[in-house]
Amino acid sequence: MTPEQIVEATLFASQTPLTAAEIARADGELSTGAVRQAIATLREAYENEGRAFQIYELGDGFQVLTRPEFAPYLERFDSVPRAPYLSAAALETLAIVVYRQPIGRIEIEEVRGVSASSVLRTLVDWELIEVVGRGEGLGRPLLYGTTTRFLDHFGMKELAELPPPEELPVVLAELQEAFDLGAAGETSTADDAVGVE
Amino acid sequence: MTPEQIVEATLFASQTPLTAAEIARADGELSTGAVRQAIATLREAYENEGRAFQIYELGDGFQVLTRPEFAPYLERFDSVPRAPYLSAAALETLAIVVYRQPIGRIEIEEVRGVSASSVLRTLVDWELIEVVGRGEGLGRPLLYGTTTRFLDHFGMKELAELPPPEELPVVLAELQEAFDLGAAGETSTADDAVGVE
Amino acid sequence: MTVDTAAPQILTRTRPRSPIVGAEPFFVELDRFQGPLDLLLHLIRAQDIDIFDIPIARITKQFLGAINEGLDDMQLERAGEFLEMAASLVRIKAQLLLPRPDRLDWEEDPRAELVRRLLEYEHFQDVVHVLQRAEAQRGRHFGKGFIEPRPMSVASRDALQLTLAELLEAAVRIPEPPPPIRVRPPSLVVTVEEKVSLIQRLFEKAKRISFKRLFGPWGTRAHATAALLAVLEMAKQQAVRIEQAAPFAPIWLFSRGPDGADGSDGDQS
Repeated sequence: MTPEQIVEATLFASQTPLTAAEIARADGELSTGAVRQAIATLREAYENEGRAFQIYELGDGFQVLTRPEFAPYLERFDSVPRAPYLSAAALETLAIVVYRQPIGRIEIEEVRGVSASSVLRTLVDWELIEVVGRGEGLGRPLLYGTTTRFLDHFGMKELAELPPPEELPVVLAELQEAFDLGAAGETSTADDAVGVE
Repeated sequence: MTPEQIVEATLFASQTPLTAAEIARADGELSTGAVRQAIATLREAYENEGRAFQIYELGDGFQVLTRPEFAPYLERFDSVPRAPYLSAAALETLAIVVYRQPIGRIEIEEVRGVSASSVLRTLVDWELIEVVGRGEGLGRPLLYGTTTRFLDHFGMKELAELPPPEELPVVLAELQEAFDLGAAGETSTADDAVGVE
Repeated sequence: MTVDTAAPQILTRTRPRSPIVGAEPFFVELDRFQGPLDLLLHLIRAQDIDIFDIPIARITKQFLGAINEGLDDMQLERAGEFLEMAASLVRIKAQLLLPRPDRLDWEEDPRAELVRRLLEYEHFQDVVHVLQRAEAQRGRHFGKGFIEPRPMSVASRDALQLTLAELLEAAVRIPEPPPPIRVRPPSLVVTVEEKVSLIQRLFEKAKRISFKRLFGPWGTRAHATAALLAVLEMAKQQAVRIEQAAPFAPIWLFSRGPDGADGSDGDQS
């Protein structure tokens, strides 16, 4: 048995992403480094042989999934329901949690301008977010953060694949600048400065 | 997309054996003969490339399984599937039918927030629920209720033996306690993860 | 700023789905919006308004018009969210009317906080689009077990593993059936124009009216703010004189006639 074969068998037997450490448990002699090496070799083999599946990295785990171009064929079958596509409200809430985690319900509602309690419950149910702690202050509010399932749902390896957070809440600093420009009689640059559209 | 790739994607995505006719559904142009031909080609390729899995013929169907020689590695994982069990979605739907029967698909979807049609088919197939009538209104929707087989499964004579909804938390706590006493120390982590907030 | 008595031409929901573009009149479908910030941002962006110099009077009028039409069908909680924003808009509008120094720091502009929230909200909309694209891409990959298991004959298969505890566990998580909806129509949003005409009508009957009377029976923040705004507006036009004997004492309004011939100076206590 080569390490590639053992890793392949393990990945094929699993329906969820496995970390390198989990895969290494298949064989006492397998290090996580050897697992990663084997995965790289397998990926290349699948590519060269034109296999209909590939090994993808989701969160800190690996999973064999079909390639996207086969989706039209597989969608003809009755399928086991997976997490549905998220509503606009759910996406909006997730967007805020991702960048401000850990964050409480009240702060989310302040950003969205609408109530968030039922959306938060749904997102927790789907394991896209979880309670990661409790905040200071009245009632010690629950604080939420994203899960590895979140990464899986969006096909990401890590949160760093999202636009960097420092590009988001620069608003205050730029406000003053834009206002100063505006007061000087020129307002057209204001929107550019913030990077709208 | 070659027929081999389409067949491969389909076999990979299924956890149970599929007949050649079922696999052919993936593509309108695929005959059962072409499917069998593709399977033969794939079998040979897997053999030559030393893949850890192979296509096996089980009953009248085909299924991709890891080769038997890898069983010792996979047995190190505790995730070996046992007797069939219901998915979380099916379980949730069953619970709704039990307590709200007779109930239609639309109402179930309103409670769960996601499509219920394939789950309902699974439950009907398991003979846990059945169509018990038709509702008022547009299209006279099918209404579902539990079967005698459902009662059999839990050793009940009638539905009235189920705890009323408001007593559920109490009954659950009692069941959990009895379980903990019975299985002192074993498998407790799995259940903890499911239940307790 | 003058009181514009022309009713804003904002129609909602009765129109085709096309989003609004161009000048008034506006066709806004309230259902399409996630909340008040979404609607507000849409009004601003669709009209190419400089977000750092929002014409509050115009935007407020459009916002009130939009929610006036759509509010009836809305759940109470959602309606409240829109109304709260309406009240803040009216408040900002009132603050802008108060005398202030020529040169302001941005933080002192009554609109600053609103603009900050709008920009923040807009940034998260960008993230939403990123997430949406990622989700769609991920949705095209399938793992093992994607295809629904083939039904087998009941006789041939193993007994189903399902314990009562599992079933009850699932049952306890079913949300309660929603209580029958008792609709209490939200109080109507009132415009400054309506309050001005109310004051004018009251002055036809009496020389002196209590400020409280302008919003008494409704008592909401929106009514109070609209009334305050109307009074400030009329005071500015010298159509009314305001008197208050002491802080927190009742406020009285005196008519100064059409040309402001009442003798006293503009004493805004």
